[in-house]
Order: sequence, then C-alpha cells, then structure tokens
Amino acid sequence: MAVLTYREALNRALDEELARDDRVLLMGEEVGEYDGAYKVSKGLLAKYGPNRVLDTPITELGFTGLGVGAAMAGLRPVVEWMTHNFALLALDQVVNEAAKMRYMSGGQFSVPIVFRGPNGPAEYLASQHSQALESYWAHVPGLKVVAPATPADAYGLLKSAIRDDDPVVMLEAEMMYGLKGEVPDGEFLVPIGKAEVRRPGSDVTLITYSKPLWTVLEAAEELARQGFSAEVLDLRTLRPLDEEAIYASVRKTNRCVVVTESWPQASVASHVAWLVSRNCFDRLDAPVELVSGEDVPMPYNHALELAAQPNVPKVVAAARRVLYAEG
Amino acid sequence: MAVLTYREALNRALDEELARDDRVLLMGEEVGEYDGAYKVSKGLLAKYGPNRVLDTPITELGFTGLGVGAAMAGLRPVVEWMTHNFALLALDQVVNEAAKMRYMSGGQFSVPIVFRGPNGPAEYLASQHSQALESYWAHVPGLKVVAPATPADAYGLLKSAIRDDDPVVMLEAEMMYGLKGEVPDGEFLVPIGKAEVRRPGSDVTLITYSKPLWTVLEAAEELARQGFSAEVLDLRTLRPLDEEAIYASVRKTNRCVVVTESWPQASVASHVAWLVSRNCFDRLDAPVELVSGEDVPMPYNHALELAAQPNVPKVVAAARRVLYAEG
Amino acid sequence: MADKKTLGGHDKKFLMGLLESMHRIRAFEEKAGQMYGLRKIGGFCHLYSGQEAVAVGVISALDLSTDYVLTGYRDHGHALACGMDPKAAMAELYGKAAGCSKGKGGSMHFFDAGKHMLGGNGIVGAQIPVAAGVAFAQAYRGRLSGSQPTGATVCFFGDGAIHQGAFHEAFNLAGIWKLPLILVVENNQWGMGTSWKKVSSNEDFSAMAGAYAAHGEAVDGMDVLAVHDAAVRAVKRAKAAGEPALLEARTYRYKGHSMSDPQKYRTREEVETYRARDPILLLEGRMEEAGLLSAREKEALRAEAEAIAEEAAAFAEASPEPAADELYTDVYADRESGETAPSEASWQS
Amino acid sequence: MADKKTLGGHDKKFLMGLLESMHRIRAFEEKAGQMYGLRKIGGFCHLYSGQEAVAVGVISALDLSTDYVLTGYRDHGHALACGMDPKAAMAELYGKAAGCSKGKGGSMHFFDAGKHMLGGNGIVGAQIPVAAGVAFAQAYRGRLSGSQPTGATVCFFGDGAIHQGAFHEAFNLAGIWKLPLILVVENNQWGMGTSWKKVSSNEDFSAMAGAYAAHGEAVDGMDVLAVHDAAVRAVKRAKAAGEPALLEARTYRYKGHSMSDPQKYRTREEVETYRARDPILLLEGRMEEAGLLSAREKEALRAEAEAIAEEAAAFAEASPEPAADELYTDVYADRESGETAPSEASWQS
Ligand SMILES: Cc1ncc(C[n+]2csc(CCOP(=O)(O)OP(=O)(O)O)c2C)c(N)n1
Ligand SMILES: Cc1ncc(C[n+]2csc(CCOP(=O)(O)OP(=O)(O)O)c2C)c(N)n1
Ligand SMILES: [Mg+2]
Ligand SMILES: [Mg+2]
Repeated sequence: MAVLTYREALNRALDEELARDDRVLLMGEEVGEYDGAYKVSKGLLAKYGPNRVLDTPITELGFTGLGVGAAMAGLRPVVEWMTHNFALLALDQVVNEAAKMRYMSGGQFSVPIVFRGPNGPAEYLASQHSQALESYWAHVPGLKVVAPATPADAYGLLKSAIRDDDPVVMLEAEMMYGLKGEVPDGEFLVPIGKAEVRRPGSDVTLITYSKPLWTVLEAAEELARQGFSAEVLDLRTLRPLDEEAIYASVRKTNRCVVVTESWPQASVASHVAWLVSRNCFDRLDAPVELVSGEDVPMPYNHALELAAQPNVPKVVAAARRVLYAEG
Repeated sequence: MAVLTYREALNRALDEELARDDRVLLMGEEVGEYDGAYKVSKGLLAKYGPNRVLDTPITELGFTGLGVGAAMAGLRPVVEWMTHNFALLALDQVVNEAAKMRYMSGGQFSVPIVFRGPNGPAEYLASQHSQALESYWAHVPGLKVVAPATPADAYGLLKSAIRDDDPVVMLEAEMMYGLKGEVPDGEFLVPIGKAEVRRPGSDVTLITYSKPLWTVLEAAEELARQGFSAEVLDLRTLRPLDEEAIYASVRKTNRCVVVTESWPQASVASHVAWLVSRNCFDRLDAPVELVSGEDVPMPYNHALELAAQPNVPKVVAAARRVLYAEG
Repeated sequence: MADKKTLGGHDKKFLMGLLESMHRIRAFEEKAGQMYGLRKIGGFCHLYSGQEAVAVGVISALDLSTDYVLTGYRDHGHALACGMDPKAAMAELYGKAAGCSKGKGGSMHFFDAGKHMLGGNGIVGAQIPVAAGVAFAQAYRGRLSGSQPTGATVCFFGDGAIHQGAFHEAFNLAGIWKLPLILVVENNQWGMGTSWKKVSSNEDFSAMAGAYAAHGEAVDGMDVLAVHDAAVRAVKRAKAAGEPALLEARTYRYKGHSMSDPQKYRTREEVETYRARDPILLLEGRMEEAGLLSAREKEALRAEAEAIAEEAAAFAEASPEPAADELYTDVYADRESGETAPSEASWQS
Repeated sequence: MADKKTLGGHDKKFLMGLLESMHRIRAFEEKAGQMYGLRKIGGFCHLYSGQEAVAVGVISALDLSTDYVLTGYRDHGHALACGMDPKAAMAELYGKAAGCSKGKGGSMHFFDAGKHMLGGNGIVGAQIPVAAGVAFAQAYRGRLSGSQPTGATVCFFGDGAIHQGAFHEAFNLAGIWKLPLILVVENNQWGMGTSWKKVSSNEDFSAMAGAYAAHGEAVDGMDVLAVHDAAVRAVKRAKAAGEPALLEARTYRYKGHSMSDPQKYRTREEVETYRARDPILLLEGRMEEAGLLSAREKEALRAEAEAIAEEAAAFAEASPEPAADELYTDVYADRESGETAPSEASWQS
C-alpha cells in the first residue's frame, strides 16, 4: 500500500484513465503547461500531449459547455475548474444542459463528464475565493456529486466518476491536496453513493464530508478523552445520499451532529439534518445539531476567517449539547 | 380596498417608486416597448421614458452586473429577469458582487438593488423553464430573499425591497400574475423578514411560501372537512427567515409539514424542516414532513408535470401522516 | 448532359428536395399553430414559418452521417430539415410517448440522435458552447487518428442570442482550437418584441467574426440557394482546416414570437414586405422561370406536405400518453434497466 | 512661457507627479513582496511591478472628483494611483482594522469610496459589467438633467479576462446605451502561466472594439505618456458623447502571477527584455534628456517612495487586528447601528 498525497492520488487516477480510454481528456485553466494551478495534472501534458490535455482560456461558461457537447458526442471529458467559486459562471451549462440532457431528450443522450476542482476556504483569500458551494450541485436532479476526504477516495471516486455515464461534480479542497494517506496499489473504484464509517462509536454520530472530516476526527478524539464515544460518518457522495448508512449509524447512537464548511441555509448539511430528524424521529434522544461555516461572506483577516469555519471546539460543543453534557 | 391582480400590484409598486425617487429605474428584457414579457411593467415606459425603463439585450450576466455597478454608484435599479431560470447565467454577479460588496469593501459600499421575476413551473415549458430556484439565493449571506404569495404582499414587499439598502431577490410566479386579491388603497410597506399566518389552526402547521400557498390553503380546507385544524404559515421572506413566527406556530400545533415546489435536496424547505425539528424538538409529536417538487427535471407532458408538483392530495396525505391519521 | 437544366448549378432533383423540405416545415408549422389553437398543444410554441430557407439551405449542405446540428427553442424547422419524422415531431408537441423526446422535451427540446439532431435548447445562446463541444469531438477524433475533423457541426441561434457571453466564449474557443463549427445567426430582426438594432452596438453581425479572426459572411436568408452555397463554402473550410465561421442569414418570422405574442411592436406592412419575398415562393418562381417546375408538380408538393402534416397530427392524436412512472426515468443512466447510453454506442460504431 | 520646458506637451510638475506615482507603486510592491516573504501577508498577492505606466498613465487622465476606477485582483497599483493612502493599503494586506477594507477584503479587494476607487474584484472579468453600471449611473444622471454624463468610468482588466463573456456583454451594453466607459486591457502577455496568444483567436485586442462599433486603440503600456495621451483622448470622447472605448496597453509583469508562481513558463531573458524598457527608467531617461530631472531629484523621488512604503509597513505592523465581532458586521446595512450607506450619501452630495 503506497502513501500518496491527495494530489498524487487524483493525478494517478487521471493518468490511468487517460491511458485506459482515449475518449477521456482533461481541460481547464492551466492544466497543461503549468501542470495545474494546484499541480493535480502534473506531467499529464507531457505524457498525453496537447490534444488530450488542454489549456483553456478563462471562460468557464464556454469551456464547461464545450465539455458538455463533447460528452454528448461520445467523449468523456474531465473539466477542471480552477476553483468552484469560478464555476458559478458556468452554472447554467451544468444545471440546464448537463443535468437535463438525458431527461429532455427522452433518454437519447448521455453526458458522461466530470467537473472537478477545489472547493471551500483555503487561507487569506477572502469572500470571492472561499466558498463551499456543494449545495448548489447537490440541489439538482441529473447530477451526481462526490466530495472525497482521503487520498484513496479521491483516487477511487475520480475513477468511478470518469466511468460514470452521468455528469459528476467532484469537490476537492486546496488545503487537502498535500494531505497524505494510504492508497491501495492495484486499480480500484470507490462506488458513487456509498458513505463510510471513519471511526466507530456508540454515543453520538458525527456526519460530515470533504475537508471537515479531519476536524471532526480530531473532535471525536477529544470527545473520547472526555468519555464520549463518537461515530464519524463520511458521506463521500452528496448525491445520491447514502441514507441507509446515515440512519444505521444514528439508530445506533440516537444522537447526531452534522458538520459542514458551507453556509448553513438551504445546504446539504441542513438537508441531512432534516432527513435524520425525520427518519430517526423515534430514536433521537436530542435534536440534530449543525456546525457550519458562519453565515457571512468570508473575511480576509486570518483570525476572522478561522472563526468563520467549523473547528474542533465548535464540533465538541455541539456534540456535548446533543449529549446533554453542556457546561 | 381595491381588488388587484398580482401583476397590477407589482405594477403599482413600480409605478409609485419610480415616481417617488428618480434613482429608481427598471431594466430587463422586454420591460419597455413590449410592456414586459408578463406585462408587469405595462405602461411604465410610456410614463417614465426610455432613460428610466430600459429594454436590455438578452445578456443576463451583463445587465445584472450593470445593475450592481449602478447601485454602487447610488442608483436603485430594479432588474427584471424574464424568469429565474435565466438568472443562472447571472448568478456570479449576484453571489460574488452584489452579496459581498458591502463586506469585502469593509462597509464602504451598498448595493441597493432588486432582482425580480417569475420563478417555478408554469405549464408545458419543460425542464429548462420550470425550476424553482429560491434555494440558490437563500443560501447566500448578503442577500435578502422575498417570495410574496398575494397581491398585497407583492406590492408591499416590492416597495420595501426597492427602499432596502441591501440587494433583494424577489421571486414571483407566472401562474400568479393573474391572481386577484385585496390591496389596501394607501401606500404601505410589508416588512422584509416577517411571516404571516394565513389561516389559524391548532392541529398541524403547514409552512409554505409563494405560489404553493394556494394549494396549501385548499389542503387546509380539505383537512378541515376531515376534522383537522391546520394553521397555514406563509413565510413571505426566505432570508432572513422569521424563525420566531415559525416556532410560535409549531409550539402551538406540535406538528409540521413544509411545502415547496422546489427540488427537495439542499432546499429552503428542508432547511426550515430541520430548524423546526431542532428548535421544537421537545414539542413535536411527529417528524416534520416535506412536500416538495419531485426530484426530477420537469417533464413537458402535462400530466407528468402536474405529478411532479405539490398538490392538495400530497399535502393532505403528509398532514395526515404527521397527524398519525393515515390509511 | 447538355439537356439537363440547372439553377445556379443545382439540378432538379436537388432543387425539388429543397422545396419539399421547405414545404414540409411550412405545413407542419401551420398545423402546429392550428392544433395549438385547439389546445392540443400548450406552453410556448415558437413557429419557424418564414425562416425555412435558412434551416433547409444550411442543412442541405451537410452530410448528416458525420455532421451534427444544434439549435435553440425555435427548433421544429431544423429538426424536420434533418429528416426527423414529422409524426414524432408532432407527437412531441402533443406530449405523447411516441414523441421525438418521449413527450418530456416538448416544443423547445426536439432531439433525434439518429439524425444527428442534438436539440433543441431553451436557454438563449446556451447551445453555442455545447455545439463547440460537438465540433471539438469531431476535431479530437480526427487529431487522434492524425487526420481531418470527422465532420462539421452547425449551430443555429437568433439575433437576440449573439450578444450572450456564450457566443463570445465559444467562438474564441473554436478559433484557438480550430474547431469545425459553423455558427449561423438567423437574424429574423426581432428577439421577441425587441428590434435587433436596438440591442446591437454593431449592425453587421457577420463582421463580428473579425473579433475572432474568423470567416464571416452575410447572406440573404430568404434565398435558399444563396444560403446553401454559403454553407457549402463554410462547411468545406471547416472540414478541411477546422476553420470556424459565422454566417449571418437575414430572414424574418411571420408569426408571433410564440403563440401568445400580440405583435404590437411591428406593423402588418413590415410582415407583408417580407412575405413578398417568401423563401418558398422565391424558389418556386425561379424554378418555374428555369423550366424546372410545372404547375402540377408545384401543387403536388404543397398537397403532399399538407398531407404529411395532417397525418402527423392524426398520429399524435392517436398516440398514448407516457406512463406515469416515466416521470422518474431518464434522470440517471443507472435508473434505467440495462440500456446503453446512445453516445456510448455512437462512439463504438 | 518659452523657458518652461515640456515633454510631449507636459510640464515638469505633471511629469514629476507621474514619476512619483510610479515610484510609489513600485516601492510599495517591493515592500509588500518582502513582507509576504516574512509571512506578514498571506494568500494570493498579485504584484503590479512593471505595469505602473498603465495605471498611472490612465488614472492621471481622470478627474477623480467625478470619474471612477474599477479593476481586478491585481489592484494595488490602481488604488495607489487613485491616491489611496499607502498605510491603509498596507494595513489591508496585513488584514488589519485600519486597512482600506477593514481587513476584510485583503489584497484582491482594495476599495476607497472617497477616492472613487470601486475595487478590487477577484473573479476574472466580473468587474467589467459592474464598471459599465457605474458608467451607466453617470450617463443616467446626465440624461435626467438633460446634459452630458457626469463623468467617465475606467475599467482595468487583463489579457486573460478579455475572453470572458462578461466583456462581450458589457461592451455591447456600453455601445447601445452610450456609456462613458473606458475599458483598459492590460496585456501583460500572460494570464497566470498561459501566453495570451495561445488563448486568443485574435492577436489584436484593440481591433475587437470593431465588433462593438467602438473606438479601439493599442498603446505602448511601458510608456506612461503614450498611455496618458491615449486615455485623455478616450476620456474626452466618453464624456462628450458617451462613446465607450477599448484601450490595449501592451505591458509586462515582472513578478510571478502571485507569490507562489515558479514561473517556469517564461525565460529570464524575456523578463530582462521588458525590464530594459522599464516604465520608470523610460520616463526618467526622457526627462533627464529634456533637462527636466536632476540626479538629485531622481534619487529623492526614489528615496521618498521607499520611505513611504517603509512607513506603511510600520503602520500596518503596529495596527490592531479587527475585533472578533467584525466577522458579523457589514453583511447587511441594518445589522450596523444607524449608519448611512455611503452610496446613498454620495448621491445626496
Ligand atoms: C437566457 C435566456 N434569456 C431569456 C430567454 C427568454 N427568451 C426566449 S426567446 C427570446 C428572444 C430570442 O430572440 P432571438 O435570439 O432573436 O431568436 P428568435 O426568437 O427570433 O428566433 C427570449 C428573450 C431565454 N429563453 N433564455
Ligand atoms: C472567473 C475566474 N476564473 C479563474 C480565476 C483564477 N485566476 C486568477 S488570475 C488568473 C489569470 C488572469 O490573467 P490576466 O487576465 O491576464 O490578468 P493578470 O494576472 O495578467 O493581471 C486566473 C486564471 C479567477 N480569479 N476568476
Ligand atoms: Mg430573432
Ligand atoms: Mg495577463
């Protein structure tokens, strides 16, 4: 089992899929000569050439839509958005074309495409560059949405996404690219739609996905020191949700906190919190809590930007609230 | 008290505000010579001339952003989107410019602008023209979001929105423009952020907003025939939410159904359903139910498109479920 | 053969084909309008009457075994010109299961994978980047096998759509990547109730190609032969060198923007002026003059087109509604049972 | 006065002003880079070194009591050229409460309402429609009082931004509504690591103005006087007739795209070639030649600029962090206590 960074794991997945299937291609800003703004595509231009690894102009709507058309015509493009913040410019092509093509053509056309890039806050980048936008994608039928938190999942979900016949949006995180983890040596796929228990526990379920997983695992550690056994569930896929796994965990612990770095209102996280509230109604010993990014644009100042995000004390406090262990 | 259509009420509000304050202007596709795609702006070009009522090209990103700049420079534009579906092209300007300008300038700039237009399904328009997109706006701090369901609220909320110093997104509905209702004669404002009880009741709270209010009121009527007293709460404003009014009602009835025509996942409605689940935890006698648009792109076929939307039987069934009166 | 008469270098068979195609569209749209009036069809319904020469002229320049067509919501004409079965088209307007999009797409979303008709888009301008992507796939496959593009892609859109950022972004992409993309702006002079001049800083659309160092050409959109010839030139360049082009076809729509348009923004005279240059009459007149069309042939074509439209309406009327559970199918590939995605299949073939 | 020497028609006082302004920016950016190295500043930090002649040349053509400036994320130079206090600018980079955006905006979001500097935008190209809106407000107020625009608005953006749909849409709007908008594309030849030629179907940006029937002009962006003169012409036309313009300033950035850029995409020689045409050296040389700048004056300007930058850093260092509850202020107008929105106030004044 090799230890790879999240970045290397994505790179390996792209490399293998480009090698396996010549319908697969990568396009985006700086993915070629620059080796990727965050070096995810390092070496791929050199290996696969400019026909298959394409540097685009800074025209998110245009090249995203171009990817959709290429997918309709049978290719399997991977479109890199330098960050999800910029993908707002391309939203129409994803929501109105990619997501609806199969349906509005009465099943005649597939759009096998992957849209991917970093999401959520990094550091000192202020409001326009620090948004966790997964809720926009998860809202839309016709899309699949994955948000891997480990190098192994980054690898296995990207490969599954590329092979999927539907449009898949993948959320990475700038602060995770350097994160190291074990990745099995042979080729493997992580199924889209399956959550994973990252830490078993019996007193409270902490549900999260993407980068906050690491905060939540630390919080679980701290809770253990305080005498509470927290189960940590990593959703991995945000659409379709693995409802079975969610309820199985909460039916065991009877308490739940959902943690996200996105804004709270109309979010994936509050949706999950409602699903749990509804479907585990008779089993819940406390209301489902939400720890989210604060409901403000992201400030530049570092102390303020940290305060705007979920952290260990906030998660621990929320867990203690649902454990009625306050104060 | 005059009886006006929803359309006439909006028109009256626009007319009065244009007359009151020459910083107010209206722009959008077909708002001028055509009198508005849905005739909301009827007569305004004739009355206020082409400097203040402007027909735009079909460039949603461009004219929305232009509105933002005009607002920064002290005007009070009302930007009409022919429908919210097309506003996806303009999303970046609303989310990244309008919503963040005050914050990222450290409070130096206001963006007093109103973005408005019809939202949600009409009839036979298929997937790209039949989306209820309020959750996209309600997700974003820095925006205010209103969704009036009656002519009086359409009038009073539009006037408040125009006078507000923050960007306000207003959701109307094509199928409501012809709806008639009483509108008080004198000038009045409906405060942003206040919900309204449309029908008092004691057994179950039905929470909704915009067009589905009328379905929900019918459902309440049907429930009354079946012996259940439903309270109907019209949110009117989706950001900021009137949490006080929501909890006051549910603490009285101990049961709640939220009704929306949007997709369910990561929606305003499931967020409200979670808020109720959390904040009325000890008072709820049943899980909070959600009746939403089906989780599919909208089909063209009329029977299918009706089946995709909330209707009286679905709302009644959900209410009966939380009343444990099934079967 | 010296006795074979031609018109502008085109033989009778070809010309009759153009005429037949234009008639078929005209008759179909007339019938659709009529059935809309009878409430058999609902929603928007954007008729193509008056613009037939553009779709027919351009699409007749294509080889639809390798070329592709995309358009906006005013798509009936393009679909029929691609060879879509009028029955499937009319059934779609009726929302029936036998419709070209199973009754799920409706008037704005006609699709026909077999005829390489890739829709039918409701968002003004959104088809332009998508079409660039289809052209990209053609160039890509050519490049991977060290050859020319495998075909060309035509994208139709209106005078209202050209100002969308999507046009600018896609055209630049087509230029830098040498995509075989032919952009056809159907300047019918109105975008809903807005005169194209009012919202265009530049009144020569074909000159906008200059901003992308591409080929631009203006053509009389009522003259199907002029349109055809311009398209042939553009298609040739596109396939040979991946050179994108912008064709501006000046044309006119006879009906309202959609069925609910009171048309207060224009005069009856304006409509009459263009009707006098009707694309069907124009070609008929020139063919008659050249001795290529008899009165009987002329009448037969018209009658045949009307019969086809009639038959399409009867078919649509008799067709069943989609099953209730169709609401939930076609959302994801794997919600269906074991079907292969068509784009997958078309790549393998 | 015959004894008053000039250069290209500009007197010494004016020229010294340009030189001072360019020095101030250069020294500020040097200091910012240094402090970034010391981790006093974080995140992206896009330095303007090398491009000073563009901001200074254009902004010196404006009357900032009525004109406005907007730009992208590489905004330090424009802000300083507008007269922003370098202390407030540096404090912003440090994220301090005394920063020009209270430490909430950072490097990419410099704002100064008093100096009519309207930001500082992080989304490539997004400032262009916003700037068109500011120009709209100027035209609007003029029209309502039956007169000319109340001023002009300048919008700066990069060679990478010109392909965004936002450019196309905003330029067309400026054309049809006759907005006093001057679009200045700072073609520094690289958009991050991408050569502008690689992503541009047209290698003459100023010619793109033709697509909007507008005035386009290319200018040497290292020559502050050439830039200034071109801007004066454009501003004049804009104010008189609401004619929008596109100026292409060919320039170069000396530093990496942001602080983390290894710059593998270009050679040292390329950078050196442009450094040889440094805008500051260029103006200094010409002023010396014309007898308008002594060695002592030259040295003094440089030293003064460095002192100002030094002082700015000291100020920033000593300034307090924002209070913790600042996280929640400035989200909505009514979350603050009784303050009047500045745009309201500026309208009333
Ligand atoms: C992005 C977007 N904005 C607005 C609309 C509403 N709309 C539909 S058609 C139309 C006019 C388009 O005019 P044009 O491009 O000239 O095409 P034509 O209808 O003349 O064929 C408008 C504004 C839309 N469908 N999509
Ligand atoms: C919409 C959007 N896409 C991508 C980015 C990331 N990005 C920031 S700057 C930049 C390059 C811009 O180049 P150019 O316009 O030439 O300006 P320069 O940096 O040379 O001043 C990119 C791709 C962004 N900020 N916004
Ligand atoms: Mg038109
Ligand atoms: Mg550049």
